Amino acid sequence: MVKTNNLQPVLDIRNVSKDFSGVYALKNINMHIFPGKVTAIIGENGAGKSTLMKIVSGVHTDFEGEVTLNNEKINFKNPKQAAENGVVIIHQELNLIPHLSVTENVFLGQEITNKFGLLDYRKMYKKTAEILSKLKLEINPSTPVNQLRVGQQQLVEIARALFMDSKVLIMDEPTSAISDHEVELLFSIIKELRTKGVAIVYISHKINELFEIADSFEVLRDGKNAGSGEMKKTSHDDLIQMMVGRDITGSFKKEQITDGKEIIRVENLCFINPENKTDFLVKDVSFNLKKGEILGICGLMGSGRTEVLEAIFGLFPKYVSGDIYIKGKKQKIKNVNDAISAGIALVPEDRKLQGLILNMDVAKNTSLANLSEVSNYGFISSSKEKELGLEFRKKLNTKVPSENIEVQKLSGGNQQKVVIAKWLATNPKILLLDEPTRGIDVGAKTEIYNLINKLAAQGMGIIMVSSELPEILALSDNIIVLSESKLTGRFTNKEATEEKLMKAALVEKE
Amino acid sequence: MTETKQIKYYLIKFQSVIALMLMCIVLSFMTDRFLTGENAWNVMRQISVNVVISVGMTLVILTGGIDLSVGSILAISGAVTAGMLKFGAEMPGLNIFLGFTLVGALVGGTLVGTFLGWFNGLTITKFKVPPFVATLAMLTIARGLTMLWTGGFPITGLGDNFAFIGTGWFLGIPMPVWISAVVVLAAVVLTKKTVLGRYIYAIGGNEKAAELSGLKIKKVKMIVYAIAGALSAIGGIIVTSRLDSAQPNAGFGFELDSIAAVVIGGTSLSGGKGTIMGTVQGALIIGILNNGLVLLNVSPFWQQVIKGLVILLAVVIEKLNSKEE
Amino acid sequence: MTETKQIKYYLIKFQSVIALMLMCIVLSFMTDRFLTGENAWNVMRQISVNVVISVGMTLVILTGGIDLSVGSILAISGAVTAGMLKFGAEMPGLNIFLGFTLVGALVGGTLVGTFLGWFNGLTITKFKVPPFVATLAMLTIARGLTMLWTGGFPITGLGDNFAFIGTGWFLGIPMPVWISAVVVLAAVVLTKKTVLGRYIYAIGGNEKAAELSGLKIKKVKMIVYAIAGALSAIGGIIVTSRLDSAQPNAGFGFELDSIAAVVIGGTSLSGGKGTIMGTVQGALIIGILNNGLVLLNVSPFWQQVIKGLVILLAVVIEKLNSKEE
Amino acid sequence: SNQKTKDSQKSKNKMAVVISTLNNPWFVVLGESASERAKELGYDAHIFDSQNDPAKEAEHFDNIIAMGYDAILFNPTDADGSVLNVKRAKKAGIPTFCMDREINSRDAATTQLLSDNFTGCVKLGQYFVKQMNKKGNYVEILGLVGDNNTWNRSSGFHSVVDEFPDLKMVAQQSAYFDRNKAMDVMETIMQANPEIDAVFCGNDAMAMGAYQAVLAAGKAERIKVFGFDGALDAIQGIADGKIAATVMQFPVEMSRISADLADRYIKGEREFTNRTPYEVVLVTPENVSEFLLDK
Ligand SMILES: Nc1ncnc2c1ncn2[C@@H]1O[C@H](COP(=O)(O)OP(=O)(O)OP(=O)(O)O)[C@@H](O)[C@H]1O
Ligand SMILES: Nc1ncnc2c1ncn2[C@@H]1O[C@H](COP(=O)(O)OP(=O)(O)OP(=O)(O)O)[C@@H](O)[C@H]1O
Ligand SMILES: [Mg+2]
Ligand SMILES: [Mg+2]
Repeated sequence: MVKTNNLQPVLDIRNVSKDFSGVYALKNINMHIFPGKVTAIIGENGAGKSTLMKIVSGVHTDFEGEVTLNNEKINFKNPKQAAENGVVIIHQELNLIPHLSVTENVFLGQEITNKFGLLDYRKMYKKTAEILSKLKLEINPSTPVNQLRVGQQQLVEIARALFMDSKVLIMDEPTSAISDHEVELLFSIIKELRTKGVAIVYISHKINELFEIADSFEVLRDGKNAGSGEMKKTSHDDLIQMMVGRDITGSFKKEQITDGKEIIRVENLCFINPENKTDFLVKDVSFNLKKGEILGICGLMGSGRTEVLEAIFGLFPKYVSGDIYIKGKKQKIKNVNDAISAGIALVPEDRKLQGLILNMDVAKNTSLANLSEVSNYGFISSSKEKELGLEFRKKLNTKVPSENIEVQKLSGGNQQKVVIAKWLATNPKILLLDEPTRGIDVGAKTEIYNLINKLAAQGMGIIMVSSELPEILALSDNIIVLSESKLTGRFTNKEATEEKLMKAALVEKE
Repeated sequence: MTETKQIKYYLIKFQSVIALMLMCIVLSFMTDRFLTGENAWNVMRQISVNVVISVGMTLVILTGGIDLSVGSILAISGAVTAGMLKFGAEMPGLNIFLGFTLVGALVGGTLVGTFLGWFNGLTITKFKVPPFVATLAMLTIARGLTMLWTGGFPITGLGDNFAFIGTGWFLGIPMPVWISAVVVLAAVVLTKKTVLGRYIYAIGGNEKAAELSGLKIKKVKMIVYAIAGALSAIGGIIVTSRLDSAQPNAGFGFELDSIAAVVIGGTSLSGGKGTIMGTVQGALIIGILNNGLVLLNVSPFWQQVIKGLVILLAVVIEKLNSKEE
Repeated sequence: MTETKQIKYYLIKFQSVIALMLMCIVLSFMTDRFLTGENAWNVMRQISVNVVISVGMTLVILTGGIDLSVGSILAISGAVTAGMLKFGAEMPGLNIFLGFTLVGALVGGTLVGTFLGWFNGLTITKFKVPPFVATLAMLTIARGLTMLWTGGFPITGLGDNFAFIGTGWFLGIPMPVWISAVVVLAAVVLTKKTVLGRYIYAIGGNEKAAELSGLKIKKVKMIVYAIAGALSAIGGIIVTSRLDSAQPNAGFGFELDSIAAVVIGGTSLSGGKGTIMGTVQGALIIGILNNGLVLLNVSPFWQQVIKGLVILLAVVIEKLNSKEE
Repeated sequence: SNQKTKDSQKSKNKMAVVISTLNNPWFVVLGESASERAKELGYDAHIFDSQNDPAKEAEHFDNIIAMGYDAILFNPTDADGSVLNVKRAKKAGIPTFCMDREINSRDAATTQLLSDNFTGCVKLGQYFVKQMNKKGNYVEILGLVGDNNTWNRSSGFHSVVDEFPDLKMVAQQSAYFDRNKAMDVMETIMQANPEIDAVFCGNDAMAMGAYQAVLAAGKAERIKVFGFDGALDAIQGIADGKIAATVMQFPVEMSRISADLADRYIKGEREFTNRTPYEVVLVTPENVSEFLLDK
């Protein structure tokens, strides 16, 4: 434990344990959270970070041990009570009401009413607009949130939390879906809150950003305390050592592919905005991909990266134009099945909505896109299916508490691995990855990088969208940059630097 | 650009009005009896009970639930109102006889409906019985209670004052139409302007998220089912008053008519999405269809076939019009 | 520790069996007529039609849909089978008369049901009509067609061979029980062991993710609705054969009975979760309840009240037993 | 040509035939013969199906009044619940002629041609007592509880049968006028009571269903089945020795006479007796041949 000056901890966690039907997710956790400090909590996927925070914020109400807030023992009955006492949480999984507007979501549970007891829309819109502009989020406060992209939704969640008067603000992977540009904004807000004396708990798998924002850290491993200290006095490698219990050789330097045959070529890809026919979500994007090549796509949030992948995968044939050549032959992709039979796979960006059948187990999710592999004459061989599931669990090092557990009960990072496994199981020739390492811990990230690398080496063509520039730089042979739906930069791995990529990404913003 | 968007927004907003207008135009070409003032009031009066019930159903469905018990609650509430009005309440043990005024009987009937609706809410929230099962059970229970209360015989001869509710006119508009209009107006305000209305949408949209935002899910649901019960009771009072008779079998099968109005009106059965005015339009589509087929002298057997086909068509037109989600 | 887990797992797995057993025990204490072999066959025979229909309903609900048209499709299929058997098909224009064998008539009736089910699937997938509306329209349409086909009169006197299907015994077991057992078995295999079954669960669990995984959503749904139609037709054949008569109003209200069996059996109306055996248990609970109340000669008025309360109770017991999601 | 049809429509008088339900063949006959007779007399005729729902019936009356029909041939859903409808029609100058079922009002309908359910069941009850030799166990299967015909029939029957203490009713259940439900209910009742000698059903559809159950249980020899209505298959059943007796009502005759009366009203006659009972006839194996010839 670290004693930080003479400050009293605002939140004290003592000997907290929690089990889910007999399996312990947390065991005897101790932790002190101080006002005016940013405390980082780190740990592998499934280490218990989110579970601990759900206990503190009144989501899980039955647990062993004690939590005190300003020296008073607390056991919140629900999140509302926690919030009223100043403990506010931004959850890892998005928790918005899809058909309600941004304003309505921001004010949910804390509506402003006028003297007749009716909702005061004007006031709420105004306040929402203010906070959105503080977050530099250029959206209309009356837009329904289901029309926003994941990153924007995450910012709305942050906005909502900022509205509450918090003593302890918990952020569970707030930056997993937003890009560097927005991360900076968020950090300036966090710093402001810190000077006001708010205690901030910050969970993230992006170790680098912790050095920028956090004052101290707590490490969890397999549901137990595994170290703590001050950020200033530690190093990247030390942290990882504490998290994983072993060294990670971060050597995923890509061997360059030069003589591969072209596997896919995209010419003048356009994607009309379904909401507004005169507007484009993707405009005249062209590129090609060779066997064994990894193509990185980067850009700011909303620049059209996701749409490029979705267009290729045949998701919106009505709004997409342009030519796609597979191995030199022009191919019409009118729906997902056309794409799959052309050997294309897409790991989508929203694992809950687009990736997983949440109430099925890992094996069933893994085999879903490739059931013919494990079935004969339409009958599924459950032994073969289990084998397949196990194979990919090993390959991706997916951690599951028990064999038949529904994927909705896995930790976020492990859920992501299941989505990747499903698509790898189809043996695609062309793999489209949309933010593949969102919410994945450092150790597993390296595993996934190595895997991607290996797949490329075996001849798969890979297109990867990512908001993490280091990841793009480390893995890609070639990089394209999108800004405002257009292609604004092309770089080879050698030419590219973070600065050049950022500049291209901001081309039309300035 | 914002202007074309505006136009488009309104087009989509009024998509179901278009299906409705189409129907009206076709009908007025086919028979000159359709577009008369008298017939218009006819249609409005005929749908008024369905509208009142369907408003409650809309709220329930918006929370992601369903209420199959509306028809039975309608029957018991009507029967209780009629019984109180006619016989009062005897308590032989206490040697007390309570006579009721018109208002007393109306309040009594409405309270019965509200209570049964609240009981639905209780089993659904406290005992976690799925809404379909809970209200199906209530469908049976309330029907049985109606039979027990009436002994299986209608209660008739309820007086002119009471008859006014279902058959009278006020300012040139039939009373049932007034009542349904007031109910609709109140529900529009509730859904659009109040905190409760907001919570109803939120719970239906994403119950988990609503809970994490600290909404009192159970309380909201109880209120909504109680409202649905109260509105069924009002429907029961109108029906009883129109017929000057509380029928033990009243409201049989009303649940499907009511859910149909809600769903045709564009409210999603999975909750969180829909409007009261949509439901009114749905009820109008069904009502005009019933009226039109009779005006055109279509044989009863063919009526059913045509009715089904037109409902399909109406919804397809709506969908084509809105095109994409 | 793993052992207690095992036990807990099985307790949860057989939670609804417990409610069922409780009912049986109570009933056998109340009347010695309940636990007899003859009465057991009775109950099984009486629920067989509901079981057959509810198997189809389960598949539909698993995909996240609903089928309100089962009762009407049952009626038209039964009527067509009876009509073909009795009158053959006349085509006066072509001067052709087609007589049908028993098998021909059975196939004919089943095809009609399958076709109408497939049509449901078509409107739902191709024209994006919500399942509730599409099948509600079919409920009306198929009932109208039945009335038109029969002229509103029963078709009676269908011969001993045909009567065997509904009233005969084979190896000491009534034929309807055989038929429902075969249907249940096939459906269990379908849901647990086949690719199609897996797709059904996946679509109900998360349609978007299923679509992105390359499943042919529309095709699967069409097949499921067609199966539901075919099973309704088989139900119609059993009913017609048992009564030796195709009734134009056969199957009226069956949709609620069937959905009730599915939901009481633990299948979620939002899709993706549930089992065929659960549905069988749900149908058994309803069947035993009906049987027990008549055995005890409970008055028809009280029957409804008690039936509702017991259904509530059964579901509450199930829920208490499983405790945590 | 459009204009022409409109003209001819205008010149032709119209009769509305409002039937309580078309879900039962007996009422289909009633409705269709009424409309047929009206057409023979040169009227346009249209059938309205109230689907056993007084509220729906009220809608039909509104529409009929709005459309300006000249007369209503009316088979009410409920003796009390339908009164206001008829009064409304009368106020609008449209005469109503009740068929088969009555309404509880002396002056609302122009005339009522009634088949007397109560008396019919009294006759049936007397025959029942005779057939049973005043003793034995019997079952009653009621129609739709909450329907007044159900109770008219039941109380007519009991007014006779309850006088004989050795005739014991061992079960009384409802089968909603439905053949399938009657079969299920009868099967179960036979489980509870092995010693049954007779079953009285509230209509012939239920009688046929009950017979089907009795037959399957191998008790057709012992248990006598009684029905009500005079439906085709029940009459045939009596001839074949399956059904013991039923009560014939005469839907065709009643509806044709009602149409004739309405025709006379339209032509100017105003003198009608308020209620005319139309005789119902007990059908037994002795006289069944008369009714078979008919069809
Ligand atoms: N509702 C639940 N039922 C059963 N097990 C659960 C449940 N919620 C979490 N778990 C388990 O508890 C463990 C800790 O999960 P938690 O979500 O806290 O991990 P985490 O550290 O936040 O991981 P990540 O970085 O992937 O988000 C995991 O093994 C997970 O499977
Ligand atoms: N279905 C849709 N309806 C309306 N607007 C949309 C839709 N899909 C995308 N957009 C808008 O199009 C723009 C581009 O979104 P896109 O998903 O391509 O961004 P991205 O670069 O992938 O960002 P992210 O990091 O959020 O995934 C965004 O402004 C988004 O709001
Ligand atoms: Mg987590
Ligand atoms: Mg994206």
